Amino acid sequence: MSVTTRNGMRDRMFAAFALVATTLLCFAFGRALLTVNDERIVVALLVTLAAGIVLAERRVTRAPDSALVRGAVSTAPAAVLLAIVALILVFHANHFALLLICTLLIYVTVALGLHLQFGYAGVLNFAGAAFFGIGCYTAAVLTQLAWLPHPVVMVLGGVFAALIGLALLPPVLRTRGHYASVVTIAFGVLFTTFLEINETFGGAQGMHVAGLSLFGFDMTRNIRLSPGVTLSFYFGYAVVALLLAVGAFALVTRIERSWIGLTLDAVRLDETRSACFGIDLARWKIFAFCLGNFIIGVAGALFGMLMSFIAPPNFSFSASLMLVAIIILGGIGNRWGVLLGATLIVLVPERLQTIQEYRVLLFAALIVGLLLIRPNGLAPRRMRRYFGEGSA
Amino acid sequence: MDIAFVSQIVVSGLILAVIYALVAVGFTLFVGVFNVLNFSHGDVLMFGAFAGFTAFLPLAGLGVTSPFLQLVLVTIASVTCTIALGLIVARFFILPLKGAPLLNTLLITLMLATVIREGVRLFYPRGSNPKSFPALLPTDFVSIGAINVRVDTIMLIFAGLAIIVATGALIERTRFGLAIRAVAQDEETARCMGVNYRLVVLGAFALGSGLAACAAMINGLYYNEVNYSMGLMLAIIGFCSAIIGGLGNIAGAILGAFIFAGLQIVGSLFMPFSSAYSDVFAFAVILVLIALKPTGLIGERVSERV
Amino acid sequence: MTNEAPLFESRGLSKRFGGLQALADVSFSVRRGEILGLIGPNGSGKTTLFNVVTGIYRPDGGAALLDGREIGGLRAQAIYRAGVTRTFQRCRLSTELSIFDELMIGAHKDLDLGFMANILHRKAFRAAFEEKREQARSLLAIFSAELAQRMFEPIARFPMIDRRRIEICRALISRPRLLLLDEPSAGMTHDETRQLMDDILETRRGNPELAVVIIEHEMPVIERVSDRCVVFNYGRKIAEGSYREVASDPQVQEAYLGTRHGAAA
Amino acid sequence: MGGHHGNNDKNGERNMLKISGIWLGAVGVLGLALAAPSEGWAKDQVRLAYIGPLTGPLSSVGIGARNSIELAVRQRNADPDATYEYVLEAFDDECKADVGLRVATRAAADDGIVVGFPHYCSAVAIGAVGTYNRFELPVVLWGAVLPDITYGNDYKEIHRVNGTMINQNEHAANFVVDQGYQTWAIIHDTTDYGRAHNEYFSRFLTEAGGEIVGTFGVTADQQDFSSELAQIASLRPDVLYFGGQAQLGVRIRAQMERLGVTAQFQGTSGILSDAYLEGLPPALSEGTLAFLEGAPVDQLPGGAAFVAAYQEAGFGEPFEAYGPFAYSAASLAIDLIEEVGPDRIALRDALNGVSGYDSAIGEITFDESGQNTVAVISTYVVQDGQWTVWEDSDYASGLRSLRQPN
Repeated sequence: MSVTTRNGMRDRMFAAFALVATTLLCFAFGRALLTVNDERIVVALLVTLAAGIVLAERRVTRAPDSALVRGAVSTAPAAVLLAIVALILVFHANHFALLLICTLLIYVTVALGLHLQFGYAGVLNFAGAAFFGIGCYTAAVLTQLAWLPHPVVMVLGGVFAALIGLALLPPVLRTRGHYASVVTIAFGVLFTTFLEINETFGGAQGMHVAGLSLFGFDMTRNIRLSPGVTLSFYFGYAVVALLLAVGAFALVTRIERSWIGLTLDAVRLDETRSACFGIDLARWKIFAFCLGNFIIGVAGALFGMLMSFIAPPNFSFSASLMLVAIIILGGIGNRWGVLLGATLIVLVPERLQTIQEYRVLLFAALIVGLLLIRPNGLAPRRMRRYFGEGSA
Repeated sequence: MDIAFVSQIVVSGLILAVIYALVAVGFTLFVGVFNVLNFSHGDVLMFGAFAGFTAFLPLAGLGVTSPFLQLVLVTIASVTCTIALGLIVARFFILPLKGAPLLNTLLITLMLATVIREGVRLFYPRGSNPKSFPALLPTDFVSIGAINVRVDTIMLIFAGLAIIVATGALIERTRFGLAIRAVAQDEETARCMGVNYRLVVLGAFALGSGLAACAAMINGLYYNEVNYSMGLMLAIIGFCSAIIGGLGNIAGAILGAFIFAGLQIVGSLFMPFSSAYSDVFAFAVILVLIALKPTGLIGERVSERV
Repeated sequence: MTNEAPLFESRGLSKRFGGLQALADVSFSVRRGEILGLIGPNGSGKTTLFNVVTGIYRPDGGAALLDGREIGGLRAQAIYRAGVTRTFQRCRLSTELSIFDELMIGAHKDLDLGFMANILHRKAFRAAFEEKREQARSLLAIFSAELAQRMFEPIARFPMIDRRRIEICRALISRPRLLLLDEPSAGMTHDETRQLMDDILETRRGNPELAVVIIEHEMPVIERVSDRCVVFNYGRKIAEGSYREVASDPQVQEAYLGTRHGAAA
Repeated sequence: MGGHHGNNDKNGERNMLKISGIWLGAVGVLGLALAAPSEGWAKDQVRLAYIGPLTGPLSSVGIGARNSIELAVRQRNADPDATYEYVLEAFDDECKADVGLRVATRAAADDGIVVGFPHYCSAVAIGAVGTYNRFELPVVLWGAVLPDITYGNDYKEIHRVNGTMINQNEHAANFVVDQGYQTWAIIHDTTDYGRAHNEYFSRFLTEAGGEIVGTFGVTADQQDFSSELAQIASLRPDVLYFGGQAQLGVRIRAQMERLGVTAQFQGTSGILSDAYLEGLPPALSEGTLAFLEGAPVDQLPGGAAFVAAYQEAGFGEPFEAYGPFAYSAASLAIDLIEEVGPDRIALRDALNGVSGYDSAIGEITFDESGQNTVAVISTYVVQDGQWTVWEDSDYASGLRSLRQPN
């Protein structure tokens, strides 16, 4: 008994230490990445990040049972969340930093949707940007209806993305393996071409989207809390984007830690085997595809309101490829990798202006190299656990 | 609708069909020998078009002024460079992925396509501007009744068809073609029979890339313009053609290409608002076709049903 | 074995692939609690029969009856739910999953896949999970105590014999009525095979009604475990009876034992 | 696995020390990185933003404009009497609406930037004006010609020194009708830019007595124009009017001949760039017409000085059609900053009051929408692979002639 108590206390101590340390580290890293102007420091930060990940991963795989590792892993979600909240608070008046945080969080949400499709069910979706666009355009059209509350608009963005995705399901379900990807690619091309020529949705020119207003807060103007304290109007967006990302992350985590997650894995890994054990392949592919598109669509609606203006090139095939790049870089099937991938794809080009023009080339080359050297991404997926660390 | 208009549309549709077919045959070859969806194919083609364009620039300065000689030299340059790039892609990026998950091979070719495209855009002098591809064929018009067509258009269509027929003969009649078919049918058995597998794969990539170069030349000579972004759409269309025709099947690829071009023609003739809808129409029909016939019009039949 | 109606009956099942008649008018039956050996040279249609019975292929003719109910032509999922499970000639395990996960795929028909039960009611899910964990642990323990202990490790870490065991446990955990074993001894030594067979027999103690059809090339294995044998050649049934009866059948010897039995004996 | 820690306790403790060391070290390094002053320019620096195409098919115009603004900045920094030191930051909008909005937000959200000189492409500008208003960043446009950019809103931040396509198309319609043509076919891209060109040109052409036989909208990345051009061939117009940018113009011009369209080709200010000339062999580009607001630059005293200074500055690229406008916009804004200080609101109000300012493109007076009224429109024609002012060309002198009306 006493041994258990001592271990329990020590575990709690380690966990508390890990929580504080990880929070500080993430906060300091995020703050540096958002504010440092010297590109050499940005590069140094990124190198540190890469080294840190490799070290941490080695540590976790070598001693998965050590109290510290378990403490660090079990408190990581809370630490990352705390760090992001702290960043939002610190940058409450800094438009540009908040804009970057919002964009990052929205892309994290989108990537979580894709992660459900690619990483779990193995349904390839190379039209992610198109479903994102459906969310945006839904917001653009529906925010014109003044009586419709904006949270409903966001949900509807997801619903429309899922519904339009349904139309794609017959060819997706009937084609095998990577040929199914062609279906989504063709759809993505069809979608952008359609947007460009049709007049109803602004054509090639694009559309204005009204700003978000939630519970009486109009998020198009700065909010003056008191003399001297002004919140950037992006502050509200950052809060909503954070809630959305956290919600999507929690959902994906619960799915992974359940029979549903297991079933999706089974579908991806071996269809014949799965069918022989009663798994309805179509049902679970539909589930993952629609739920993923729903998440992407909701994120899209928020993105539209954030940007206030949307145009078809936002949703082209190359934009879809960048989304896929997020989940590939992070490590397919690893929901933490999504955060890493999004940071690389969204933040780095903004902070390294030098590479701005070369960013697409660099990321494409990076992924080619990664696939050759480290086919499972920067942070490969870990074994499923049905409950938090320490239980099973 | 007047006859001159319809005939112009049909002729330009034929050009498109020939270009798509040359691309689609490449896709189908790659799927046959390596089961890889090589999306870099379209941008390898674009590279070939730029190689041809670049080769043309110094010719006049070197005193080569005969359009025929220029055409021969430009074609040789384009085909050589395209085959070289295709072989590099195959040898260093696709062969090493033998046995890797399908997603990885698919992604690597998609990203390679991006690397090639962005590379040309950034590193070719003023690479993002459209380039004026020379008109090296006679530009006179011939009239057949009310129909007025330029001679080079007809020459290009026939050249393209001849290349397709020759490729078919190569696959059906030669030892190399036999080896490709053997590998496509059953890789293990082909190896046992003494076929050099790597060589056949590389050969198929060389052949496919060579056909892409031909498509690039026809494209350049027809539109008299090349640009860095021309490859992606050709890749998507070429691959859709190969899929609806039935993957791994040369005749299917050609059939698919003609169907796709046909859909575009029908779209531009009959879509009420704008001919731009023809692409939307074509892709929508393709999606329906894939849903109805997932293994293609002339496809192998999959017997496992789960 | 007192029940006269057979558990499973194949009535003239046929399957062709293009010009190849993989199964031709195959009829036989399996009684409750019986172990039936299915033998025949390579390519004689044994695995094809499994694939047809489990719904991977649709039969071209004939009927497959489970407890008098037609299951031929049903989808694989429905056949599993009716109580037929199988193992595969080449292990079909996802080596990146844990043993427990792989077993839960086998137990799929007992899992509650509702969105509420999995995502929202985590307490209830935990109870279900713990029940399943114990079930998996006790089943694995019959085969190997080590497997039961290391249930949450990836399959990639285990050798071939353990993978066979996992595959068999995956097929057993849903308490099927008919189990189809496709060459369980492939890639294993004689001792390992013997041990595995003992374990399979052991599991039947808790489930005496379970009928097993086993494809096997190791004749001593067949001789030891099977109650009856069916012999295939060129997609046809050429003999049926006890091991001794079929072994002495001249047709069988000509087709099969002449080449194979000598090597195995 | 559940619940047991195994035999790693000792290792765990040792590791903990090690790892916590690494952790604290990392936090320390990051802390130092943060302690370093991140925004370290001196007080008298004022940052200005150029926002326009630096890459992509329309980049030649954008680079010319960027250089021209840079020239204005250099001239002022060389002036010892200047109160501030000016720094130009260049943002690339690639002439794409999505990229443009992103960099516009980036520039506008950066409080250190006092004024922006944005956009060559109307399609980008019309999407971004709302952002400038939201962030209260005063901007002076130098290129985009869509009227709605200034007239379609009541944003106080938006000003434009170049004229709109309204004046351009009125002049163009009268000019071509005077050449004796009677029938037109129109191809325009489906952005606001192309659509508005179509609208204004059609209106003024009909008023001037021309007849439009067909109008076709095409997407900005369309490759094949067989369908449109074959229809136009059977309509046999005298002139093909194209409302769109250079890259699309190149494709249409190249495919016209093949499909039997022999009409005179007439573009807008959108094709008035080197990209159009580079994409076509001289035989095809010869005789193409285009129109630009403002007098030819070297015909104004300020303009001639600008041309001389630009050449002396040794930029690698030509200043192109809109360089003088960009230069004037920058000079104007810098003069006002010297007067009212580097404050967005003050500068905005000062810009709104500009009247009779003398610049390289003539006098600048903003109306209540922030629009400079430019009366003069110039006609350009391609002669031997060069854009040439109509009055100086062989066409005006009668040595060469445009395509004859059918």
